Amino acid sequence: MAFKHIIDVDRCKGCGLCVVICPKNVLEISDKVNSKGYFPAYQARPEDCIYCTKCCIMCPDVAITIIEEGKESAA
Amino acid sequence: MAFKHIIDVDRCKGCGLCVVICPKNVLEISDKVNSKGYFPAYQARPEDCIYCTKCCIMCPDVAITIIEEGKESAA
Amino acid sequence: MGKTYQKPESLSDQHTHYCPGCTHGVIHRLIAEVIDELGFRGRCVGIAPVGCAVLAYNYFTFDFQEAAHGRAPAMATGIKRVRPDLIVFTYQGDGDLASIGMGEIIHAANRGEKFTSIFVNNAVYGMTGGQMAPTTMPGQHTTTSPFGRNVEDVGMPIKMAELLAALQTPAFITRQTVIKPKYIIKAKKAIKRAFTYQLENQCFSFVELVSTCPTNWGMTPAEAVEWTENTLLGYYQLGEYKTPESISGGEDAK
Amino acid sequence: MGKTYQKPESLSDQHTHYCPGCTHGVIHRLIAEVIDELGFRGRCVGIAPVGCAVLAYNYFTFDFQEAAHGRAPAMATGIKRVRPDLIVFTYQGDGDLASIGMGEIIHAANRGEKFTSIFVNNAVYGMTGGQMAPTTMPGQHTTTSPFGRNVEDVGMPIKMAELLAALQTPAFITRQTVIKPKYIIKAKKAIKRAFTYQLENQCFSFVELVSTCPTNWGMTPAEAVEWTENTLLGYYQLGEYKTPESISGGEDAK
Amino acid sequence: MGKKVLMKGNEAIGEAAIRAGCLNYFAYPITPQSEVAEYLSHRLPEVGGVFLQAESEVAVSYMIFGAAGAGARVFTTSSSPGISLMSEGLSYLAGAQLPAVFVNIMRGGPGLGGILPSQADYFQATKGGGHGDYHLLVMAPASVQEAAEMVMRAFPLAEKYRNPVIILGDGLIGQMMEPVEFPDYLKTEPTKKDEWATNGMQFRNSNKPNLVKSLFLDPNQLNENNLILKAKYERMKTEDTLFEPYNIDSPYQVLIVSYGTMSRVCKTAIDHLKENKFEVGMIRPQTLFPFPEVAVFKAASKETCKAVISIELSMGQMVEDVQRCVQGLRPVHWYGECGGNVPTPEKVMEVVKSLV
Amino acid sequence: MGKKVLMKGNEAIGEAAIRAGCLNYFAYPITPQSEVAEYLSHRLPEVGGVFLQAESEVAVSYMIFGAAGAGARVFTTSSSPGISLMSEGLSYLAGAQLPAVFVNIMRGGPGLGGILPSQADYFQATKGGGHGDYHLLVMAPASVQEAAEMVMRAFPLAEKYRNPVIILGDGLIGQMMEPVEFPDYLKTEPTKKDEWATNGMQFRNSNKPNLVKSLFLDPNQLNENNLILKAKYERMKTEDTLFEPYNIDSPYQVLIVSYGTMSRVCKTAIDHLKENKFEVGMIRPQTLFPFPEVAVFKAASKETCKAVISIELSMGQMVEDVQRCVQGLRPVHWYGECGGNVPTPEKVMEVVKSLV
Amino acid sequence: MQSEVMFAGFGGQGILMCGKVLAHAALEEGHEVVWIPSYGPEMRGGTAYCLVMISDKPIGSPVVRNPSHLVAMNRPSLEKFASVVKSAGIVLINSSLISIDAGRTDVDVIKVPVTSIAKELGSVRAANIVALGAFVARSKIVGFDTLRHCVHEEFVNKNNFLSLNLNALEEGKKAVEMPAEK
Amino acid sequence: MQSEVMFAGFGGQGILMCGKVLAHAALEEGHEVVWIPSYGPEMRGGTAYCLVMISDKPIGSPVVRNPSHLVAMNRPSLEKFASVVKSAGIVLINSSLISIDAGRTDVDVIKVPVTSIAKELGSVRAANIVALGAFVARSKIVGFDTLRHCVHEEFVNKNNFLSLNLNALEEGKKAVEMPAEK
Ligand SMILES: Cc1ncc(C[n+]2csc(CCOP(=O)(O)OP(=O)(O)O)c2C)c(N)n1
Ligand SMILES: Cc1ncc(C[n+]2csc(CCOP(=O)(O)OP(=O)(O)O)c2C)c(N)n1
Ligand code: SF4
Ligand code: SF4
Ligand code: SF4
Ligand code: SF4
Ligand code: SF4
Ligand code: SF4
Ligand SMILES: [Mg+2]
Ligand SMILES: [Mg+2]
Repeated sequence: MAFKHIIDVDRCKGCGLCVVICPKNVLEISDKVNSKGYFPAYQARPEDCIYCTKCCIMCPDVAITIIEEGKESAA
Repeated sequence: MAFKHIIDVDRCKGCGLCVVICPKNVLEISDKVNSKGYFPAYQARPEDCIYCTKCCIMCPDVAITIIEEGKESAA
Repeated sequence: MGKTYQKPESLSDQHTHYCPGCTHGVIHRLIAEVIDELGFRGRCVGIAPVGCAVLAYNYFTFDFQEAAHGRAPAMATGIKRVRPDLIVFTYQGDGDLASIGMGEIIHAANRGEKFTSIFVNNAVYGMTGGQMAPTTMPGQHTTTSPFGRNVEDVGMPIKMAELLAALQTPAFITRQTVIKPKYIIKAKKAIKRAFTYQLENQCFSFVELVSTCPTNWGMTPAEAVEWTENTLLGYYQLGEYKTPESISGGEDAK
Repeated sequence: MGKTYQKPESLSDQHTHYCPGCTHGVIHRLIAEVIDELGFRGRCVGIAPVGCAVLAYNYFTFDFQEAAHGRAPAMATGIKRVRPDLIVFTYQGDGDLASIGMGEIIHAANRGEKFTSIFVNNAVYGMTGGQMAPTTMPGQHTTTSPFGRNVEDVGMPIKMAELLAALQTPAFITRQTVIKPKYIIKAKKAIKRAFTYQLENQCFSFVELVSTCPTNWGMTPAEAVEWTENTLLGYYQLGEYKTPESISGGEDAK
Repeated sequence: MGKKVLMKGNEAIGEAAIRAGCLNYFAYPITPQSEVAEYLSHRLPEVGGVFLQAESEVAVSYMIFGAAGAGARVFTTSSSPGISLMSEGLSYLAGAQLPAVFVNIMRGGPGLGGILPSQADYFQATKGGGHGDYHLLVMAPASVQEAAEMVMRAFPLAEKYRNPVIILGDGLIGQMMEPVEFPDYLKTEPTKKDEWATNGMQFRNSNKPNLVKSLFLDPNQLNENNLILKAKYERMKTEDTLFEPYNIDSPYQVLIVSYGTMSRVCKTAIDHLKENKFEVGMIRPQTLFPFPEVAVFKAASKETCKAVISIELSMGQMVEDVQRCVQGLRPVHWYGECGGNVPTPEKVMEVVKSLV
Repeated sequence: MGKKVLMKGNEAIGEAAIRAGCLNYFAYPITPQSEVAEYLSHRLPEVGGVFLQAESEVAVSYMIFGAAGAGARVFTTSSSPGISLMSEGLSYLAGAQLPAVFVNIMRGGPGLGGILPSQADYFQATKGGGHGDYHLLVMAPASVQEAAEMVMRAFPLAEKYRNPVIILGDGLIGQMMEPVEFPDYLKTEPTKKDEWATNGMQFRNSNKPNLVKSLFLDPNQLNENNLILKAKYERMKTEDTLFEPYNIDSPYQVLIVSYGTMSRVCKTAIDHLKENKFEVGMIRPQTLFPFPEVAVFKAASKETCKAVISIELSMGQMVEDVQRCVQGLRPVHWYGECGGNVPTPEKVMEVVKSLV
Repeated sequence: MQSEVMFAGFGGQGILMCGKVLAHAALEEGHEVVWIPSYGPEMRGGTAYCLVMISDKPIGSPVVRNPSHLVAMNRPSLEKFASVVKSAGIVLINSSLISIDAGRTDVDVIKVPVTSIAKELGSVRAANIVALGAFVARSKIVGFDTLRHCVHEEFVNKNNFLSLNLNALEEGKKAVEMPAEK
Repeated sequence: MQSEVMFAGFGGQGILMCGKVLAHAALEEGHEVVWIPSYGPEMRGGTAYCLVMISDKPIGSPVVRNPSHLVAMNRPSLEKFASVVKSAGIVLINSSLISIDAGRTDVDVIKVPVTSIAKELGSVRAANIVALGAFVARSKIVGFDTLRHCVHEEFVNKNNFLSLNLNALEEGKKAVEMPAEK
């Protein structure tokens, strides 16, 4: 199965909790400010991602979505 | 030593707690009403009193005083 | 001394307004005796509750404040904080302390305020005519639980001594009763110990006293004593729930 | 399903006003997920506190009431008593629940009101700018304990789960945290269990969640997680403190 | 109409709520109104209603908030200090526009005061004891019958305005027994609250969440909310001001303004004075907010009228509203007692005669 | 006099209390006044005072009661909803005749409302939010300097009358910084309280217990207590009414009555209007109770004056007192905002010009 | 026409209920009626009193300086209220507990040992109804049949007390129908 | 003469303190002064602003529709307040974060990349003081020496920040003393 890992740049507050929690060290904080003045997280090494959802579980701002490729959100 | 057992008739509310608590069955409730409309306790059998002070300890209205004969209250 | 018995100096001459056989009177006397014995009448401040003991100030011979319903612990806090040299006690009923005043007593206890709390638990709202209290027993009939306290609807009676003992701050917490001389003697010891902790500025001290309300229970005073011993004391177990020495809490009844 | 992850339906699209890394957001999401999974969004009523989560109603997609400071349990009682078919939860901070609202939470718990209480313990008053809370740790610096919480002066932090577990009325009482995924998964289970008890009309249920307030702790979110794990969790131990099955109370951590 | 039965005011208040269609009651005991709770503790279970003795008056006010917010008819009763503890809650209810009925069987104050009849909570009730710009609709009965009817009318009024209504009775209204009947036509159906109550989306077939709140962080929104409230209070003034004129067609020399039990004493005094050819008129406000401003002004304007007097069981509270309405047209006096003693008709006669 | 320092109103209030000789503070956090507690949490330990963050505002009011009853100078600060929770306590303090100082840094209401500046607690403060016949002495500062001075004056006033004093500032008074100095001559010694305070018999060399209470079960005694209170309030009116007249010697066409921050906006508007040859006078009440009744009446009576307007950050509260005082002599208008936005001088100019 | 009857005695003597039964009877007969209790602070053992007002017109002031009649069940009550009773009114004295006189010559004083009578009937708790019977028999303020009916209603659900109180009522009546001791 | 300076930006950019230092300097120079913060609900990440009023007479209204000057630290602030600045006032734009223009021709617009300058000095947290230095250098609303003294006072107890902020002040000054980018 193929998954897609999406970070909603404008929801992200750049808290960095996903960065420290990621077991594969995939994520980093960007140096581009978002519309609210935060520096959001992004997948610096997407190839390492194992789609474990830890970052989603951790993110206080529900900024991360992982979906199965091809299956778009039903909601 | 000789003791004196005094029940202040007007403080007594005739609750009867001293009557039931007395180990020597000394006390009874009078059938003469006091100034507040209560029937006070009295020593029906003073000769049986052992001056154990149980009645004083029990009385909620501090109506019972026991003093050593000859020694009047100091207060 | 020995066997003689007289009114303590800290008690006034006034006749109380309490019903015949009401144990409020016994508790007043014990407090007065302890104050006499420890000799701090000249720097004592009592706090009368809203409840049957609302006029308690008439029966003592030292300074008093009259509280709002449930707020005596806050008032005692105010007094002790600005005047730590005064010896302060609150006197509260179960409606006052365990219902409306729950927040105040828990926080005062938890802050470790250095005053003494005398808690008169008679399982009913006496003054207002016998409504249900937080301490009313399961099945007990009151004017607002006419079919008996239904624990499915309003829960179990609150055990204040146990509840306060669950806090972490050091304190002296005990439950006693005053229905018979043997208990009264123990109760007095507990009150004395509570005040002693205060005099030593050690900790908050709390003495729960299981009491009677013959009038609102619809019993004679003697029946009330029996019901207390047979029913209340089964649920409200006597003993020491916490001492400043045993910070852990829990029951170590003496 | 499996590994995919999306915003639950019970959560709205609105961005929250919380600070970066504040765990209020995690808790919101868990609640929303549980409501989705148990499928009672159509009869759910949330109660927002006075505290940082005062605007919580913006972030959910079902009915909400906004409470006065500390009074959410009384409001929940009002709702559940007149509408037992609604599923009601309160969401309260530590200032809200453990300070000003102490009386209300204890009495609601003791009556066994059939609602679910979500208690967010972040050891500080977040919204008003970082004042000391009843749950502030010994020595912790806050804007009103500038020299660190002095337990000699204001007592030990209050452990709400343990305190409520000391009551006699059956209840589900647990403490969890949301600082790392492994805890978050457990916390969600606890929340689900709490709501299940309510759906079954069994008992009052209480989930304490040890949380972070990076802003007022003066830490980065990651530091806040570490401090929570190393310091707060030592004092606020995780586990189940009471289940309706084990009426005795006491700790039987899972 | 049922048969007249002899009832204590407090019991009649409890029964009236049930007859009006309100089966939800939360309260905390306090003299002189504890009989309401005692009565309802057995009556409400009979009719399948909700009775709960709360832990405090503060909690009561928020149980009322929760229940009203969920769309239920709900009420409580208390007495002066208890009402003070509900100040914050009353402000919240008004701010969130929730309908609910409160009854204050007033006792002497301030502080713990006494438990005998008083009208010293006039300011608290009419000017809003709590913070912020709000008013309660305030009704003041002068008999047990009127107390019952006002309770019954209070529910639809509260719902009409989505605002708390308070009934202000002195201790005697609660304690005395009079014959009372509960008019069937005052039984009403609660209004539909689907538009705003948190009564569960699935039950109103909606996907739009409802929100009950008094928080408006945006100043423009808060101002907006306050303008909505103000408009309601203006509407109350035109649509729901109530008062009873007494001997107002006579060429009265003095105009009394008095309410509740005190107004009954004044009526007897007025009757006696009339026998002595001394005419006195009275306006008895039945709503204290909205206050019968126009009626008092008009009555004071009558040519024969030399003086106006506010007679109250307080140290002079309503008199300020009377002064405000009379606009300097006539001297405005005050007479009152406020320890629990209700002045006799003889005393009132004496005071009134001394004015001219 | 010390040097002028730049301070936030809230901090100046805290410092002023210390400078006035009050070292005891109990409070609970609430925006927009939490800085008072934050400031005092480090300042009071420095000077050996008592700082305690209470569990709630209800508890605060009774900590104040206990401390004041024991003879100490004591004060607290809060904001609107917090003050509502103190209503019962304020009534108790007044009933028991205890001196204490309260500060209300008002925010928008009712309910949770907002946190921006408001003057919507005028009724609550002046008419007594709690039950029973009592009043607070109410002071309303218009600057940080005045806030500091009023705090300093409040303690001796509270002691003079044995009555609580409340200082009513809007959120801006608490939040803004202005230069402030704390006049040494406003430092006072607490009055001796041996006659009534529960400060321990042995410390006052007495064998007579003191009793602090508000309970008077005998109606005559309660009436007596209320008469004592009433006499104090009358005395306040004659001895301690304060107000500032502005441009009152000009031939003004309009009289503004306004207080606090709002009055500063009015001053600027008056200055601008004067430049445009439109004269407007103002009475700024510095005490809201006692209200400057005579001053307002006299100012309204001026021949040139065509209209009076009460300008407040509320939906029309003080206007009732203004109406009462003006006694129908001139039309009395009202203008206000109450969501947290303070009107600009331009808006005030527009409103005032529209009156004539 | 309006008359006011004051019942007064110790708390616990059934004063309030006594007045309530009279008020009920007056209502049954179509009168306007108000019953006003003393509701002093819940201080036990104090005095209790109640006032029953009966009238043909709506009743104005519920506050009365001079009641028409007084039923005094104990001495403090008599001392407190005897002097305010209207001329030509009735003052009923419970002579079992009150040894003094009313000190009035312009009123109709009846002394009835109501407590003793009740004791003989089986319980002092019926003393109030003895007094009520005596008072109504003398004053005829309501019909005795109506009163009997109301006593019946009051006690019909308190089975063990019904016949006691019905007897008490009759005994009260008898006591004043015999020449009263003066 | 009265002038009003509005400082505006993100919460966390040190807006309030920036205004406070200016107010302090004005007080030092003997002016009347008022400092007014925005104290919105504690919503993190919102905009913060403060207004400093400086005058020779007692200051009346603390509410001002049209401030004399604006220091805009982020884009939303500029968008919100640019249009209300009085003619001939100064509008200082933090060009590090703001890419748009003031949209005014009747004011003195200065663009200074204060965030970048601060970053170069060692911490973006000093951006506010850079802006303050630039603004005062251009407006001369207070003497620069007084300002320097006040920055010193503000940071003297926060040792690690003192020299950073003193440098920031000077760099701000320099930035406007060079021909400003228009
Ligand atoms: C704010 C407030 N609420 C209610 C009351 C009425 N009230 C007076 S005493 C009391 C209960 C007293 O019961 P408890 O504390 O158990 O004391 P007891 O009389 O049984 O000794 C109540 C509810 C009051 N005075 N003030
Ligand atoms: C009656 C009242 N008192 C005080 C406040 C001010 N206040 C708002 S939130 C808050 C504390 C919030 O702290 P907490 O409950 O711990 O929630 P957090 O913000 O930390 O999530 C306080 C004291 C208020 N709004 N109402
Ligand atoms: S899904 Fe797992 S591996 Fe991938 S970024 Fe998130 S935490 Fe890292
Ligand atoms: S946890 Fe969420 S908000 Fe925080 S940095 Fe990662 S994506 Fe952004
Ligand atoms: S002293 Fe002892 S023996 Fe004597 S009466 Fe009292 S209880 Fe009985
Ligand atoms: S215990 Fe006291 S009050 Fe009771 S009967 Fe005995 S002496 Fe009287
Ligand atoms: S009512 Fe109960 S508690 Fe009160 S005095 Fe009587 S017996 Fe004692
Ligand atoms: S202040 Fe603390 S609790 Fe509030 S949103 Fe920020 S981090 Fe969260
Ligand atoms: Mg009790
Ligand atoms: Mg918190």
